[in-house]
Amino acid sequence: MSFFSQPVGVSHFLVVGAVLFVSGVVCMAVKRNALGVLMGIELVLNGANVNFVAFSSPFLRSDNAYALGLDGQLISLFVIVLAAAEAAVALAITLNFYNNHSTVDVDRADELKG
Amino acid sequence: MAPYLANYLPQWLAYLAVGLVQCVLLLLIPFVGAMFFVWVERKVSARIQDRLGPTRCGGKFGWLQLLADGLKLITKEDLRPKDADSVLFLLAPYVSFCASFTALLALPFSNGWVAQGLDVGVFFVLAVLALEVFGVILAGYASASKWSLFGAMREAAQVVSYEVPLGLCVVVPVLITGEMDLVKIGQMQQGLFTNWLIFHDPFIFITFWVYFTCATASVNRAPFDLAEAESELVAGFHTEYSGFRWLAFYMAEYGSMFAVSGLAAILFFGGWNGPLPVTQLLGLTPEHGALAGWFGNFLGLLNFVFKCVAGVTFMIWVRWTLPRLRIDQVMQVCLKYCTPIAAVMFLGATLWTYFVPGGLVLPSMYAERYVQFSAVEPAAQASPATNVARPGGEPADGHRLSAATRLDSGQGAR
Amino acid sequence: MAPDASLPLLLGLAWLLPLASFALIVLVGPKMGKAGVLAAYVATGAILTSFVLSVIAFGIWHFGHLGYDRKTAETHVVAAAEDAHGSGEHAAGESEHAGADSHAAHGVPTAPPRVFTKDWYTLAQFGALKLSISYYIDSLTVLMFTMVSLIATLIHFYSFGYMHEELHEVVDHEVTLADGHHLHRRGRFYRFFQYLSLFCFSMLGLVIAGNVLMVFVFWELVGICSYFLIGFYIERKSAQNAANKAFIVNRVGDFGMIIGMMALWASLGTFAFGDIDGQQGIFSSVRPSANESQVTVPDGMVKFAATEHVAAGVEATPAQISTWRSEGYGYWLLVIAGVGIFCGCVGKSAQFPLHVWLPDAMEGPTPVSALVHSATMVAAGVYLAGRFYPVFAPEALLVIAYVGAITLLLAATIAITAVDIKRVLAYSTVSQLGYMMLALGVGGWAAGLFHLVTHAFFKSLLFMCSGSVIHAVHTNDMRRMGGLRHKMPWTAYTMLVGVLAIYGAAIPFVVGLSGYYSKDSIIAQALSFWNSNPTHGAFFAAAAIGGAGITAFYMFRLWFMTFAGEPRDHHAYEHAHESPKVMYVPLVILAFFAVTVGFPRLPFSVPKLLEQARYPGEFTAGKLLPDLVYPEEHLSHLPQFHNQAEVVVTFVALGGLVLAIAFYGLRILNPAEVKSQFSAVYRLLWNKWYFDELYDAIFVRPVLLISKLVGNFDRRFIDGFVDGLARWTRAVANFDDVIDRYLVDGSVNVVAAWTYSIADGLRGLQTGKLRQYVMLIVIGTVALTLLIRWSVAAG
Amino acid sequence: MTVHPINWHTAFFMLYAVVACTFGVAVVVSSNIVRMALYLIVSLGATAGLFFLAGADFVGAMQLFIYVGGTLVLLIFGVMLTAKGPFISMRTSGGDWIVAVLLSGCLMALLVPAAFSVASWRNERHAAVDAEPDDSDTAVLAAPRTVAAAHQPAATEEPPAPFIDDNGDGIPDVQPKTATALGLGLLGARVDAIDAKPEMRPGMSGYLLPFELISVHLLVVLIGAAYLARAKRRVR
Repeated sequence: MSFFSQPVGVSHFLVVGAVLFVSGVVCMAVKRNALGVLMGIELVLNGANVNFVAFSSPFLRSDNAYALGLDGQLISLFVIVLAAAEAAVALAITLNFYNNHSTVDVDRADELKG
Repeated sequence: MAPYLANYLPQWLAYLAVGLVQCVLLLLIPFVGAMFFVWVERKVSARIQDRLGPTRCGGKFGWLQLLADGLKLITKEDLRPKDADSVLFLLAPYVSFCASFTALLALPFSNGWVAQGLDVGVFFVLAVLALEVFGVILAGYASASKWSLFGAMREAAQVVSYEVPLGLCVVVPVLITGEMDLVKIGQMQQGLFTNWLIFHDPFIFITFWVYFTCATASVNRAPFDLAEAESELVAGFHTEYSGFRWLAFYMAEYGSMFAVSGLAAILFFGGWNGPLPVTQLLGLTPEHGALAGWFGNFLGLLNFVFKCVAGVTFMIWVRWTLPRLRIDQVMQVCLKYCTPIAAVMFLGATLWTYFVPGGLVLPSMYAERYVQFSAVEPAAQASPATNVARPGGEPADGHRLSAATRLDSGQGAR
Repeated sequence: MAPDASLPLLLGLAWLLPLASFALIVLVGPKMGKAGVLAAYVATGAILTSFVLSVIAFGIWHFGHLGYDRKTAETHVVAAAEDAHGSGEHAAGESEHAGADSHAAHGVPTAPPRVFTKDWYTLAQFGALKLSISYYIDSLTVLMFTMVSLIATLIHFYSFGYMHEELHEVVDHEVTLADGHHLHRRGRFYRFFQYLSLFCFSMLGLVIAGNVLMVFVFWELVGICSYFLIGFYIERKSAQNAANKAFIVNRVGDFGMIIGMMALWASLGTFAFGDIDGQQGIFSSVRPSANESQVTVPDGMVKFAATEHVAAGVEATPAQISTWRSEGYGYWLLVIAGVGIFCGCVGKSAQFPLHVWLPDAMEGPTPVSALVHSATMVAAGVYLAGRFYPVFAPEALLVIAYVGAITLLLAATIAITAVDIKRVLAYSTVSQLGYMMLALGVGGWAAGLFHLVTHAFFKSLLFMCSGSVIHAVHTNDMRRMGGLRHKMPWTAYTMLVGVLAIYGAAIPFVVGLSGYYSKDSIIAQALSFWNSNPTHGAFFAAAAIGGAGITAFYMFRLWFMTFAGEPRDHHAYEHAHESPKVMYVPLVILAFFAVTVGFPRLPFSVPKLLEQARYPGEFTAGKLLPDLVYPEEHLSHLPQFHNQAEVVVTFVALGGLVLAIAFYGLRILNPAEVKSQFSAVYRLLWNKWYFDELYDAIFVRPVLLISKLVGNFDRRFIDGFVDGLARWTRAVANFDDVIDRYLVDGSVNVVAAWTYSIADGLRGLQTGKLRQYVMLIVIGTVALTLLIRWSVAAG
Repeated sequence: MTVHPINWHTAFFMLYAVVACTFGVAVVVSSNIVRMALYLIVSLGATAGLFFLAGADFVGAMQLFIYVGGTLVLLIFGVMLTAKGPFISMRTSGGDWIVAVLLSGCLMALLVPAAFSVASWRNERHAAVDAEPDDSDTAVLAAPRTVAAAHQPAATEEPPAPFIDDNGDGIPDVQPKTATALGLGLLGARVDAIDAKPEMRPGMSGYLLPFELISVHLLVVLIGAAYLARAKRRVR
């Protein structure tokens, strides 16, 4: 019960961010489906966003004077918007890839290998 | 309400009870609302087509028909195709339903009567309403039927496209009021009906019609109901559904119709404020006692619900009047007409507010206003978001004020 | 529209239309109808429109100056009628005089302006140097425009007929190829008209130009047109040589002109003739109204000449300047400027000693000779001298007079022996140009320009007639002609009109042909000059009078040899025929003008117009030659000079005529006998005073010799040195090659091989597998973080 | 040991965090692309809840609206277009999995300790609360300062009071609303720092330029995406 009675801090958010980030990285690493890779990227960006928001929050740390403040939130906003843009382009690329190769397997996209 | 209850109950129980009551009240809208609107739709369509509509079931106007319908649906066999993705198939209707229900959370039904007042209410409602499409897509995919998939794909394309002009339209009232809090937007339109935003300037007047078109499309109603085009796609995304799951989709649809109508009412038609400030004239305001305030708010609620029902009825009227568009025409309406018009209206409203006296505030002036506002009216800044989680009783007013003032200075020091 | 707006518009349009025609023909000439025949219509239409516009401008000018001019003229006519010598001739002369007076009275506010000048467009302005397209329109400009465009129009029509051979494949019998065949080439009909259009544009531009620089540009443009047209039959060696000769000889003259321009600009800082927008032009600088428009050395020239008296950075005071001016500073510069500009005129107008190109220029088609080398371009030299008249100091005028007189005699004598019909006319042209220069040089400004106009008409008539003859008999040699008047009466009798005009036929004191009036006024002015300058005047008067006689002789010699007597070459005679209508109608029109253009009694007679353009002010005595005094031109109308001139010129010309009839008409005297008796003189004249040989010996051969020497030096020493250097370089390069190949390339190759093998090894890492890359990034991140943490901990 | 009342903030954080992490991991584990997308939505939605908890309500709504609403609809769109039997699940070899999990385990092992490495990030005020249960806001700041303390201005006569927390639960009584401040920040006026430092005045530290850059970037990206994904007409 004492666990639930403690206030959460930046660290807790950071751990969630880390989990999401690492999930995303693993997702990128193991998914052969291009869309899966995309989702991994989304997870990674989201994990980063969690960190930004956590650092910006005025409630989560004892030395609040050093919080990022609104900058963190602004940056996370930009990240969100850029992620949307990135997703649009990535999807377009995937579609193109699919049109050309009839597959979305990223392992098949190795025409530039050494 | 919850802090008040917490004086008598354990804190968590108080919050839980209040939350439950609010949820139940809100659930009435999709449940009862859906049944009522089905009945309305039948009657209206019948009148439009020079018929009588349901007359047999239940005495006057066949009003028991809606109960009979509901009963029939609940007792129907719950079918599931063999090849369906079972989890998603089961989940999909509830995703849609939850989305449409959650949108109602941030909708103020009267002055301050909102389940969860949000600083960014407009935004929240739009965001959550957009999630409804997930259920549709999942249903379409999980049904393992090409009709369903076609319907879902159409719906996805349509909803995503229409979100652009819809967002642009919604921004216009937000621009004029400078607020995203639905309660505050409603409060600003108090008084005579000329205070309603739709009469603010010619641009927002046009914006309303664009908004309504886009809203109709985004809740997937005729003439934009491509996702369930019976003549081509059997029943679209819910071809394979029956019974209560099908009912969930139905309730989601009517719930979101109600939600977008409510949003329209607040953003353009004064929300809970009547055309004449009757409640103010009669003194039915909180200043004259809690009961008077409560009663005034109740009148407001009736007002608001009337406006929503009018909006939904209007949609029904449209459905039975206009033929269905082709999918390419749907996209054309969105991308070639609605979006440019909305953009131009946005520009026009911006210029109007800038040039007409009392218009738009420049960022720097806004900043000053913000600082003054936060110094003078700190209580207004209290975000209800934390109400749920806040234990303990409500502190004394004086304490709150001083605390807020210190908050301001504390921020300044940073 | 007021004349100051309408005249520039009309004349500008008239000027630019041929340019448009030229551009059009350049772009689409070969595609204009069959063999470009439409080009002729385009060019003719353009110049015809120019002519119409010029006539309108003429009318505007004339009526703008009418009341004013006629009133003063009438008073003088009345005065003249009351005079004891009140004959018609005198009235004409007095009207000239009246024009002069009227100009003196120009201060009257109602008087229309003598000149319109303004910038059309400023091309660039570099400090004080302003390059602009400007116009300078006075009655001379209007007159020249009308004259040039009229003659050009007629010649365009004439060329329709004359150049018709060029419409199809041409066999040039004068060009023999290496294989013994004659040259076959495509017709160049359109190109001829293209050049004519460009020429018209250039000539009109030269006339309308408002500053020296623009004059120079169009000067060169007419030069290049002349080059193109002389070299029209470019395959003929003689045409090539003639074109080159014309161009190079003109360069010599232009060199002088550039010197003159530089002298003017460096000291005055402007190129403009008149005062434009308050900026003082050349004319008003040299002939300031403050000094009663007398020749005055401008302040700029004085300062320029007296630089050594002025300390650096100090402005000379007006008092200093006037002191220096009275001491004669800058006068030399003024003389040099005048003589320099005149050098250009010498080149262009084929004056001695640069007259050698004009007879050779007869290689061009005859319409070209008529238009370019008699009526307009060569006249441009005289025109420019006349235009620049205010700037010439008395000494410069004396130079002009001498050059003109020498040219006059020289060319006239050569013409006596020439047998090529066009060359006779060419020498005649040179001689007449000499007349004009002489007139200008002895102070007869109006007389010289008057002769320029009349000469343009009768000389183009003569040339076109000769072209008609050549067209008929296909030879230039007069010894193969004779009796042609039976075959081609139109040509013969129009040419006779021309001959009479140049001869100056008249009933003295009553009426005469155009040449009579102009030549008469020149001789009168020469006599007047003789009267005031006994030193120089005798020669000029003698040259003018003698020239008239010689002219009469050789012109009738030409006519008789061509049209009279028995045909000498029956083959040519049989083939001869009258030219088509399109050719002889212009002849008739020109003949009409050759007769009438000189009439002084017309309300818009040429002398009156010229008087309107005369720059106000009087001549002063020369500073370097103090006894050189120029008489006022209207003094030449005094009976003592005028009557004398009329009588003398009539008799001298009659003498020439009688001699010609004796030799060639009645054949009382045998030319062959005279030839053998005066064989030395004959050879001298036959060989054109040996000028070509002289120039060959003085300029051409030394230049060839020097170039050969230099060439030898170049080949022996410089080439040898360079070759040696090259051989040495090659040896070094060979050595370098070895080093390069083994040392540098070797090392580079080794590096490349390393790079290749490393890259080959690393290639395995580039699997193209996205997921592996992600893993590598993760590895990198982890490793980097550990490294930093470790190093921080260690440090 | 006293039983402390449940800190509801923490409880909701736990709920959202567990949901976000679980579904995040589920995205990795699942092999069905549509399921993955669904899990991702849930994970992102839960993250939006975390944002609300952290006081970033606008960012949370934005996350819902754009990330969940926009991005994932696009994703599902893509899924639909390419959802044909063989592509729904593409197995990855076991070796890849092992390597990936090992490496990401390393990464995790780096990140988690790093998250707890700074004391002030842990928000351990309850220690003070434990010591003095009836504490007021002045004691809150007795929490240990490590790195941050070194950077504190020398004159610390007035310790910064970050927010008002009368009941010591780490939850502010008054939350500033962020939407207006964010909007003004995007327009170039930093109202949250308006009288802090002269150089933070409007126009000096706002995000107007990045905002415009992002807008243009978004436009370009949309055009580019439309170009890339356009239906190519076959040349006959």
